[in-house]
Amino acid sequence: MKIHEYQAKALLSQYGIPVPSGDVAGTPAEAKKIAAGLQGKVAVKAQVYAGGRGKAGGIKLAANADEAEKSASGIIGARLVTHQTSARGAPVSHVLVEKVVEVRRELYLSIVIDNARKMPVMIASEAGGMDIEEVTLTSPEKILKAYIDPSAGWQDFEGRKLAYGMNLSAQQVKPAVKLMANLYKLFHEKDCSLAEINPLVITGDDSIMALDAKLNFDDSALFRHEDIRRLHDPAQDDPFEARANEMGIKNYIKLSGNIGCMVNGAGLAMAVLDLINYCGGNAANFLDIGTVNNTSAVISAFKVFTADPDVKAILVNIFGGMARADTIARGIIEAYQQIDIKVPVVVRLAGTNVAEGKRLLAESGINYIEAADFLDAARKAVDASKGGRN
Amino acid sequence: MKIHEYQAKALLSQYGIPVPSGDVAGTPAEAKKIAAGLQGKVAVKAQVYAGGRGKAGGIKLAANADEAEKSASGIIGARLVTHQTSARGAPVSHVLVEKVVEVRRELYLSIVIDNARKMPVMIASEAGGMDIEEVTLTSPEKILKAYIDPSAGWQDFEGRKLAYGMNLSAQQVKPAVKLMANLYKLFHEKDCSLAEINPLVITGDDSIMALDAKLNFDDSALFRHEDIRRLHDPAQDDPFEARANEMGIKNYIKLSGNIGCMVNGAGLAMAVLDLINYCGGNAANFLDIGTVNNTSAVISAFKVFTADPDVKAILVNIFGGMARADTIARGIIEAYQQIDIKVPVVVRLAGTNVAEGKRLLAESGINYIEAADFLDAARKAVDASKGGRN
Amino acid sequence: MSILIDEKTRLLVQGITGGEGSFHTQRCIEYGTKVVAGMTPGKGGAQVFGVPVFNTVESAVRETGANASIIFVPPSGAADSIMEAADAGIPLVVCITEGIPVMDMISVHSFLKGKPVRLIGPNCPGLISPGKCKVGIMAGEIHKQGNVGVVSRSGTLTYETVAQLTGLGIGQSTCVGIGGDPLLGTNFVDVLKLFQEDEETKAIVLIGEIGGTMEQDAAQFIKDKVNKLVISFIAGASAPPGRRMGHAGAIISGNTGKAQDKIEALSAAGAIIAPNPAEIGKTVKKSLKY
Amino acid sequence: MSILIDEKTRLLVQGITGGEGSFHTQRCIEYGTKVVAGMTPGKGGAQVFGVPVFNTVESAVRETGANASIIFVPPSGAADSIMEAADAGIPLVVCITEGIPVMDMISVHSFLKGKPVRLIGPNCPGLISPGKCKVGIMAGEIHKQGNVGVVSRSGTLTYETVAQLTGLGIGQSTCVGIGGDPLLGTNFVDVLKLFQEDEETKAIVLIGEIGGTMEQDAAQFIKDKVNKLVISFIAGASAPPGRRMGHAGAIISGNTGKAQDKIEALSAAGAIIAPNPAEIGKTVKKSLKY
Repeated sequence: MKIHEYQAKALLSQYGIPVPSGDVAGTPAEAKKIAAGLQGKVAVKAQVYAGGRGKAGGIKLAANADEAEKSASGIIGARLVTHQTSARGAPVSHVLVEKVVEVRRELYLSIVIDNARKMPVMIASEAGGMDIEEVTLTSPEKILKAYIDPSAGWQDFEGRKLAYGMNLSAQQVKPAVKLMANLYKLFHEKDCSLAEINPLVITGDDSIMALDAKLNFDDSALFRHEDIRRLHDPAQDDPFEARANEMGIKNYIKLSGNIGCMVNGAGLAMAVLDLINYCGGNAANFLDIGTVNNTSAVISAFKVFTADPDVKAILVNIFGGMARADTIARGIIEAYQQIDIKVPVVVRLAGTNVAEGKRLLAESGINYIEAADFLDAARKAVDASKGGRN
Repeated sequence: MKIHEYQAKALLSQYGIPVPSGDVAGTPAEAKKIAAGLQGKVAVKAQVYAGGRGKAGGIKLAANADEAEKSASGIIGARLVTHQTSARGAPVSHVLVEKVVEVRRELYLSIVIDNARKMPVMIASEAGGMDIEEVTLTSPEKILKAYIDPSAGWQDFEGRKLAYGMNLSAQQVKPAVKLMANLYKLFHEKDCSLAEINPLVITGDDSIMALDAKLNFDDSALFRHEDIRRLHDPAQDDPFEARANEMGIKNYIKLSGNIGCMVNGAGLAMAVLDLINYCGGNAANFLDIGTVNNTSAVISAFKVFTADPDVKAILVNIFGGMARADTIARGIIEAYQQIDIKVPVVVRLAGTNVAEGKRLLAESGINYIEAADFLDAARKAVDASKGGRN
Repeated sequence: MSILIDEKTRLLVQGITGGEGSFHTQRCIEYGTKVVAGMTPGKGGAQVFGVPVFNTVESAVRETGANASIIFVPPSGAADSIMEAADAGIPLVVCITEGIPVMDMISVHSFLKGKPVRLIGPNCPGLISPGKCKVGIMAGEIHKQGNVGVVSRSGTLTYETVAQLTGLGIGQSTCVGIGGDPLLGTNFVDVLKLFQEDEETKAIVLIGEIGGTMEQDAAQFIKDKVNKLVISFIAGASAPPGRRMGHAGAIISGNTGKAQDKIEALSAAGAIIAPNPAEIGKTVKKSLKY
Repeated sequence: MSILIDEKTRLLVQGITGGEGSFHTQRCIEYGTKVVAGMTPGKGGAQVFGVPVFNTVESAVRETGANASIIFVPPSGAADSIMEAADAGIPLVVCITEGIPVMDMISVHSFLKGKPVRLIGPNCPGLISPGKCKVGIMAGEIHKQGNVGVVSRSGTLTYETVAQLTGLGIGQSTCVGIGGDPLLGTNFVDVLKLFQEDEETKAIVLIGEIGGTMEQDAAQFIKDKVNKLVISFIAGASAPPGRRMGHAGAIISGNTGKAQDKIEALSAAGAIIAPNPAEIGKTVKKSLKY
């Protein structure tokens, strides 16, 4: 789960990590008031989840409160298109108004999980302020890593290694090491999946500060962080995905094709996209229905499909394991009863309780297309999406 | 470092572990007031560091506030002699007045460090309320252990193992597991060396509660626990040891003999006791002067010796390593200048900077007895303690 | 032979009294697996389909000699359950649970280090040695005893693959679903090693997917150590980059996670690549004829 | 030969700019030890007795090829320093620091597990291979090169023992002070094993003390694996039970920590017991004549 920059900075601050003075504003008037309180030059920053705001005009500098108000009124309420958003862009409802600090050096600091080593790794670089993946490719020697061994937790020597490695001065090292310890504490206690400060800056008065910050959280751990879960801003989600999410479909991703796909299991769902592609068609979505124990998830998926004007055909491909084919069949039948389904529906069931599932569908009288196997299902769905039937 | 029961219970409470209602009283009047507030039967418990209070008359039951006052007046201000104290007993300045709870079962729970495995171990037993070392000998099958692997920290499965192992009922298991997790949190966060709840009781209303509690702390970690350090009650210390402590001599233990010993290193200090014993004498103390970098510790040690009427001779045995023989020599000379030393002093110096140390002593003109080697030092000290000189 | 599980496997089901736990306990028993014990704290003394339930893994192992465990415990308690099984000395622990917090799994891996235990999963379908033993949630009837080993990151895509194989008359020695999470107990290389050592296994099917570099590691191992036929399919070639596709492991990070890179690495290592997911079985059949 | 350290040892001093650190750096250099680097955060670039100082152990190792480390860092930072040395790949770490919190040492041992590093100490005097190398705080001049190995829990009692040996003309192969703390990196058995394997070492002096069961473990090992002469003394026979005598390790807990039990175990294992601490050297001399 992602959160906004202003929320991330509030969390950093709570963990003792210095951030620029500032506050979030929902209206130009609020932005003006905050800017007035800060005095001097401020930055007005659009609050969207997507990166690349600077180049897209989402960050404006303002010399005084009036300019800040003007900048805010140009940003709040608009949609911001960056290289990370869709062409529609992301809606901006808030701006962060921050005092501009004098920047002497721009560094990079982040924590992620190293899957191979099975431990968190802190990444630091002198080349802050730029795209870190770029730095990884062009100047790999500038990327420093410190692994955090869970058997002993964070140790200051790791911080010193990174701090001296970034060529910090003697008096900058201690606050930097302290900041790193605090960032790891936040990462660990809040179950982050990414904690990134880019740039981490050395200011004109030689102090260290997080100028921009990004925190992502482990979705699987949100059950123990109600405070974090509440920070989510659904306006930043894709509207289709948000709707699916609201309806309890967690693993739904909108794609550009026209075949609505309902599959169980992420690997099989990806394979279905591959097979549709192989058969000359295009999927309208990725949807892993997961382990369904009742029919409501199936009905929800059909509601998502029918609400999507792009969807010209629906492909249901279920190989029962934890999910049971008979439950899926019941869900399809109920969906037909509850929703006006205008597009052809290809159904392929296999695995756990498949005989019962097929029997239910056959006896239900609904107008579905039965597929014999995996390839048959994809072919029939691609045909149907091209108007081969209906 | 040890603390009183009432302080231990306050810490347990702070960590969410239930303890009986009650409060500490410094006067009989206070005890009466607390008892009145608690209503019903109360226990009046002498607050001393030593164990064995019950049998020694340090715990009285009182049916009402007036009885509590009477019991308290019999305890406060007296000295309590138990099998763990010296014959003089321990002074009692406070009593803990607690509501008596109905006890259904008495269990045992503690955490210590297992030195061989290098991790904390939680020990639980159904046989609570008695001397656990006794249980270890007579019913070892009733001693359950759960090791707390530092690589993952406390895990509830360990708690369940102990809880079911103690034959707790289904509804008692969850609160017991929670209590164990909390006790480990306290142990870990406060750098305990021992956390013991004996007995841990199941009350009449089926809840779980710490009826008595003992917390010891790692002296080496007190530098990061000012709150704990402040809890120490110097009145509970041996007066000689307390005086030595105040003067900066940390490793001083009063013994029953008459030769004051100043040695560097615990092993050598023990060996000196052994050698004095071997030569037919008895040491008045164990004293590891440790690594001395200035003369003040040496002077303090001499002050401790001269204040002890038992000391009939002094033996200084230093093998310089971290401690340097010349510093010790300077300390002895200064001690002679500052203090009226009436007993013979045997000095044996060796190791780092020994030549300089011997020269200083020889040229100082002080009246000391030089020993050629270790055995010679012990023999001369034993002789001197028997009036062989002076 | 087969790998990891067979007729000598004595299974403990952790979370046996839950819905999924009891459902799959029955399925495993029906398949022929010796389910000797169940464990759910507070349900000790009960029975589920004739299987005695214990309060702790330790007591279950002591009383029944269980030597493998399958975990159906909800995400918040699953890490604790894995550690409990390892602490009790169970050498094979299969964790079905999906959605365990990453930090919990980091603790688990730190705890397991140096202990004589193999973890399969989490977020996996388990494993099956057809005709001998099933420790997982796959439909047993789609399998057929034989000598093709199957290893996969995906659950349902494995079923699909196995169904294709069985449909073509090709039996399996053991099918192992290693799971879709980023932090796995057992990876491709671990299983390839076992298949290579297993005399019964004549060919290996490896089903990978986008994200991570586990398939590249597998390719290196195949090149260096495997002299058996390997047939492979990598799911997600048509997935748009940068999006999370269900499996936490399936994020393309940098260049290394792309399907094409994985396919090229495996192909260069001598593996035969199936053209599409519907023809994995067919590719195996053709390859076995050589 | 000798064990653990010799002419090839390249020593790093952690905490070199402190009082004790710089004092003993000079003493080690004077003795002939190759002190190649020092480390104190913030003092990188300085020199101490001609030894270059670095900000991190990693950079010190990279620049100087240090292969052993001695730690003079105050207790609050000592655990971090041990881990830093291990992380930088130093195979031998000697921690002199006394008074490290037990919880910190638990973290250290957990961190070191499985890493290719030997920790000596903490709260120890270090070790010396007379005539070759000194990595410790003992007075070098009391030692004499030879073939008696010395291992001890006590610092100054070791000096006493060594002085007795040297006074009687008996030289030492290596003298190892394993330290007085309850949680030690290296124990008696570890060192006995090395002495047993070392051809130069003909006899072993083992100085134990009350508390714990390390001497009993040593006795068992001597019985099973050591065919060299072992002479032993256990300090604390006259100590009153239940009192802490300086060393955190020296608490008699239960029956197992008593001097008499240790003496009996060692004696039963074939070790020769010195009658008193002033005659350890004499006992060795007499024993060597057999």
